[in-house]
Amino acid sequence: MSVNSTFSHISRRGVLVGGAAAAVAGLSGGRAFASDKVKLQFMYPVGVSGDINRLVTAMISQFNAAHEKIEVEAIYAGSYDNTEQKVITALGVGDPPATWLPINSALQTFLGLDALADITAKAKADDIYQDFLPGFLETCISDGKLYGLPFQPSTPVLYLNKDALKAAGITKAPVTWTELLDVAKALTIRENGELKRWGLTIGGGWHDWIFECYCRQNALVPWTKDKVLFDKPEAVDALEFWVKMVQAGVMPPASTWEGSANDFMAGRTAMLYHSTGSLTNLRKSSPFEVDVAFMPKNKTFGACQGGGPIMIARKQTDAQIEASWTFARWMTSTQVQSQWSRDTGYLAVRKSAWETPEMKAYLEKVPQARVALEQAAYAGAFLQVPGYHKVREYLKSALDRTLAGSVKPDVALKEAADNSNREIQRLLRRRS
Amino acid sequence: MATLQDPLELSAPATSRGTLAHMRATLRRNWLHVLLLPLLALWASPLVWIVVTSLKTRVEVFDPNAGFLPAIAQWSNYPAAMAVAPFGTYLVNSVLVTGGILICELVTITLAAYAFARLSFPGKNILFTLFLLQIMFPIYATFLTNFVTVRELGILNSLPALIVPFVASGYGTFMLRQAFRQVPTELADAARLDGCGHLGILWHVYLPLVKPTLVAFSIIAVVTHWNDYMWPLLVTNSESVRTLPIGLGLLAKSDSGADWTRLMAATVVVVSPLLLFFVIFQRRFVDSFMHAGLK
Amino acid sequence: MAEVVLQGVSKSYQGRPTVHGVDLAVADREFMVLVGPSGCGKSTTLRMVAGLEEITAGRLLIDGRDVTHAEPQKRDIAMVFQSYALYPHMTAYRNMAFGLLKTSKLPKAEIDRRIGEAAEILHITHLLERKPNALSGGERQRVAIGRALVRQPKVFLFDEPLSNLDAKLRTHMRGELKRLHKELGLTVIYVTHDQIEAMTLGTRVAILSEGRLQQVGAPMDLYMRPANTFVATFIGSPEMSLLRCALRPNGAGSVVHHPRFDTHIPGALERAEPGDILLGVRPEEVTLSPPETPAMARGTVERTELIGSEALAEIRMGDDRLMARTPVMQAPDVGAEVGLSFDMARVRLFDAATGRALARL
Amino acid sequence: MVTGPALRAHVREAGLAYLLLAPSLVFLAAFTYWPIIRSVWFSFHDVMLGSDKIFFLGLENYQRLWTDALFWKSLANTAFYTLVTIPSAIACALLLAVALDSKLRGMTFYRSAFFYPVMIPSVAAGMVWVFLYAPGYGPINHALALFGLPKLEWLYDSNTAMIAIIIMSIWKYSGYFMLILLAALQMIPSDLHEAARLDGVSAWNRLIHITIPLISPTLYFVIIIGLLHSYQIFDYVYVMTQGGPADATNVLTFYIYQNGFQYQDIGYASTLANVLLLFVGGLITLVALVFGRRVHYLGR
Repeated sequence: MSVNSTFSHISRRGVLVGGAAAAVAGLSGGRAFASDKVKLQFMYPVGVSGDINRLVTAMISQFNAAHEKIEVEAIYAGSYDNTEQKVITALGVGDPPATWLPINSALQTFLGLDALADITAKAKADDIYQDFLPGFLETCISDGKLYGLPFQPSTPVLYLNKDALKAAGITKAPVTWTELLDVAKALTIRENGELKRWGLTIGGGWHDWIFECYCRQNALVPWTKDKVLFDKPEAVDALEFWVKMVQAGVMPPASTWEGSANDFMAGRTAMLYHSTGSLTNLRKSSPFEVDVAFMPKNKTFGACQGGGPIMIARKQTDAQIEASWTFARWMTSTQVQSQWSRDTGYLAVRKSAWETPEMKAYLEKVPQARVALEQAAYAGAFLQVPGYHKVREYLKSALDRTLAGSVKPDVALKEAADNSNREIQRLLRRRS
Repeated sequence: MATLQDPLELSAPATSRGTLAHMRATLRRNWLHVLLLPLLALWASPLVWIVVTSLKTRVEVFDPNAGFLPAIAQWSNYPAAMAVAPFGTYLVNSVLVTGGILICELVTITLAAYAFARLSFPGKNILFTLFLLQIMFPIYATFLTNFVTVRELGILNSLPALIVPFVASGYGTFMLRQAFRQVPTELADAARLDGCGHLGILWHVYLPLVKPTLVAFSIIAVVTHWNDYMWPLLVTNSESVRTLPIGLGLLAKSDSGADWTRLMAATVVVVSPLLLFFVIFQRRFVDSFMHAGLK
Repeated sequence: MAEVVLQGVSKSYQGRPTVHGVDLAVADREFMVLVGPSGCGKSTTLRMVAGLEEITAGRLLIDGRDVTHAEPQKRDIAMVFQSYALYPHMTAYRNMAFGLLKTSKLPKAEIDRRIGEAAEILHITHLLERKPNALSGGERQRVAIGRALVRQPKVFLFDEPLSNLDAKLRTHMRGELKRLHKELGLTVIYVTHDQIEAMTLGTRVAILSEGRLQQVGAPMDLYMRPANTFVATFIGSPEMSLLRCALRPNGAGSVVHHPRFDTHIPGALERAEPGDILLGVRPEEVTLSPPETPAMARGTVERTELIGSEALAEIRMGDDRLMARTPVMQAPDVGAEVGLSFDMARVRLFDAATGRALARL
Repeated sequence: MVTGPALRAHVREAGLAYLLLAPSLVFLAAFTYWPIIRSVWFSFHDVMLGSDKIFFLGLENYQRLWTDALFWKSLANTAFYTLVTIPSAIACALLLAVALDSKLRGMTFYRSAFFYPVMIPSVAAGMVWVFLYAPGYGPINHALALFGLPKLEWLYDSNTAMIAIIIMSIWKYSGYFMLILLAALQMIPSDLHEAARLDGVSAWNRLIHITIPLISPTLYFVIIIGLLHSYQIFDYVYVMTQGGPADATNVLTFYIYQNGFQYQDIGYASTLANVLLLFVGGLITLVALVFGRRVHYLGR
């Protein structure tokens, strides 16, 4: 079956016709009475700003108004973690929502629960494979099959306090790790041995995510779908570089996700690794000019994605899956994505969304936003292994302890890898 | 922070006319203030910070060059915070849920505590331990099973789902039993002679006398359930049955660093019904503590 | 008419007996005092009458009606507690009205009238709107009594009501209670550990010890004719001296032999065979005389104590000690040798083994 | 021994007792005992959140505890938190209560000021303290510097993170304990204090030898509820540190949450919950044994 491509243009009539067509096509056996609305639930997290709740609600009403056979109920479900827990709990009692928005790392988790509808065929029949940015689309693919449509991807980027750089006489953001260390040294301020400003802070809490970027910059994807490779030399080398920065006194050995953003805004650190999703907040809240740069490369540029796709539940009627697809497709359409990206700071998933006039105008005004897009060309999925939560904890613990100086990088990473792989094996065994 | 120290003036005796002896006397009278005021400043500073931050611009929050107080009070943070979710509905729901839980709890714990405090029956100790189990078992370990139960009861995504798991309270029963045991038995005897049965004694004698404990328990129960986040998030889907902390979560659970000004504005909004209630009734609360009169 | 009859009333806690078969009949308008040392079971007995404690065995009749297992409020009694047990959260008025509201369907006006009347009798009219913590001990006491009065019960029970008052107030309240009893014609059962209170208040006094009723009788009766050594020593202050003697029948009377003296008791005794006895002598039954004058016996003054117009002297006689009461002017010096004479018509004899009084026939 | 009407009275009393307990028991059974029973059952199985497949494991989950370093760490953290927080918070509350148990001007104001933290939602309180503890610009470090004390990294340092959370807990809960203790203090007859004062007993000795023994039932009570409130630490850990850095603030409640809801490992989470139940139950029994028998009941 085909879905009308006029969907991507939010002309009211086009959407109405398309929506009706989709709904009729989806409802087999002449049950297409006007009152027979397909009801869908959509569970989503709020990651970057409370306003997202309002934005999503508005988008949903727009969608519902345009699709008289479908009624989507938007359910705010907390953070990414909360959303995942809410969905999984509902799955456990056989009553999952039709669609939801988890973090992309959860792909294997949901596949393990046999929860996801395979939408490869639908996507192939559409322009998904052509228009979506491949780095983003890849985060929803496992074994060549597509299990979701990227909706709000993000990557870590390097935020710079432009005033601080200027004051230190630095004109250009660091491009390599070596430069990063040098710049960080130049930006660090100590008075009488007391630290006034760090050169660089890596946002804690998600530093494992940033660590994977470092691995990728060393040309290593530190996982496959059934094991992690934290103990590879490339990974050890990356961590040794972190240790070097800590020992050089330019980077704090630990921080928290909230705290590090505060630190940056308060001028406590001159550079910060944080999510692109934080751009709007940092830009609007900092009393200085904020610049955004690629994460410096080592062997190569590299990044990996946070943020999430819209996934569709497998255990529902064809009509519901069809309606869910219509919804996911609409949410990732060019116009919607263009608007969403500008409203939230997330990256638009479609090439065409970046080409819209509104987006172009926005990039004129906020050139920093483009950096993340360009970097996304080097980005892959983040830690898509079964049991990724626990694996993340093992890795974070290893990183923390190494930076605190209580253990050597190679030992810590070996231990984290062993523990993680044991956990993954446990889950895989369970699955088979 | 320095501005917080101003109340010290209250106890500052320093007038040039004052003799040394006079000053010493004043100091002796007010030494407690001298001791307490710094402590007070310490205790109050987070609240002051919450309120002040709720009135700042986003840039001011972390700008080391900005003053402690906002240059211009940004009252617009409040409507902006309220705009992220239907806080009006949330407020009504919070009142209904918290009030519902409190009323149910007060009924169940009063009855149970009386039985434990004043009646003798087989299995008393075992049953009392069973009541305490509720408090000792981590609440997150009950969520999954209770989610299933609530779903089977058909009340998922409704206000009762937020109430039922908290109707019985081992904590409250324990607290109240302790209080009941402190009531002189002669009062109960007198009430029996005055024609009261057990329920009459409970209602006319015990409850009025343990008011301080009831108040103390109510405060903690209200605060706990008013601020509950995880369980409501798990069992509700619709805006129409959600509560204030979920609105707060919208502002707090940001992956991009908290939305400080609006989060603090929302915090003020969420907390102020409680604080207001406490400030207005605090004299009565404290009175009820003081005139317990169990002598 | 209000008559309370206890028939073999017993109490045990978890199989341990604390009150043993008390038989006691309290007549209408009688002021019956239960007295005894602490732990003797007097309060328990009173609480059984009140219905606050289960009666383990025996029967309780009030006005001929068996109320052994009746609920307290169905017994038509009122009680005044040691701590007064006023409801702290109610005004004096409410405290007094509470029971009436709960048990009777009296109209408000009648309740008002009764409380007004009681308040007037007790002089607490101006205190009715106060709460207990704004009242002094004596005032609380009056309210507590008022609470009992307004009920107009058949029987009033008092559980050590005066023990929380200071000495002066206690004496005053004693007088008040006596007045009330007389004026209002109440039937009262009153528990106290204070024998003076018992003697001054009671029309009859019941003495308990270790859960057993020792003796019941009018105060003077108990004083003059104690049934056993317990009663003999419990009643009277300073207490009766007991001298260990041997009894020998002698003609129409008996001879009481003490290492320091022999004396003859005229008339027949309940027991004629010889054996050990205790001779009970109250201080006022001893007459002291200068050593040179003839006397029954001689002793040494150990200690003297002035009590107002009289003096007490403790006198050693061999291994025994005894108390004597004398006018202040004739109080002997400490260390002095004195002659002693007993009022043999009044002294009592007790069986040394059982402690029971030997009746003079 | 107990016969006839007396027996009937006993039966009636017991019946009434069960009737009074019934409402609580119904709800406890549904929402506490049933989860606990399931939790015991789960702990012998491999149960995954979201999956209906369940495998029997026997004691494997319990054996895992032995080799799970993080479990031991979180247990130690929990014990450390509990054993430091409760005595400090209660000591703090007691001193506040004693100070506020007077007729000084502005007492009601003080009481409110010390009590209000109880009412702040844990989430918001946690966020605020993250700011207060910020190493660079946080007011706490400013204050330390003012007194010439070294600045600390607080939440960023695995050595101080737990201390930071403990300090915040004391701030949050002392006021509550204070109010309860204040109520107890008000019930001490003032003549006792006056008598001791006339005897020349110092304020400190009055506190130790008169006040504390007399309010010991309440103190005992506060210790127990303090133990129960120590569960609140979950909220702070969740908001402030997520168990880090280097697991320094990972406590059992948080670890249970992680295992159950993040790792979907319901079987293991149940095992941990059962262990925590035993831990807290043991602690309460200990307190009851040590203090419960020694408390003085006023006038009894």
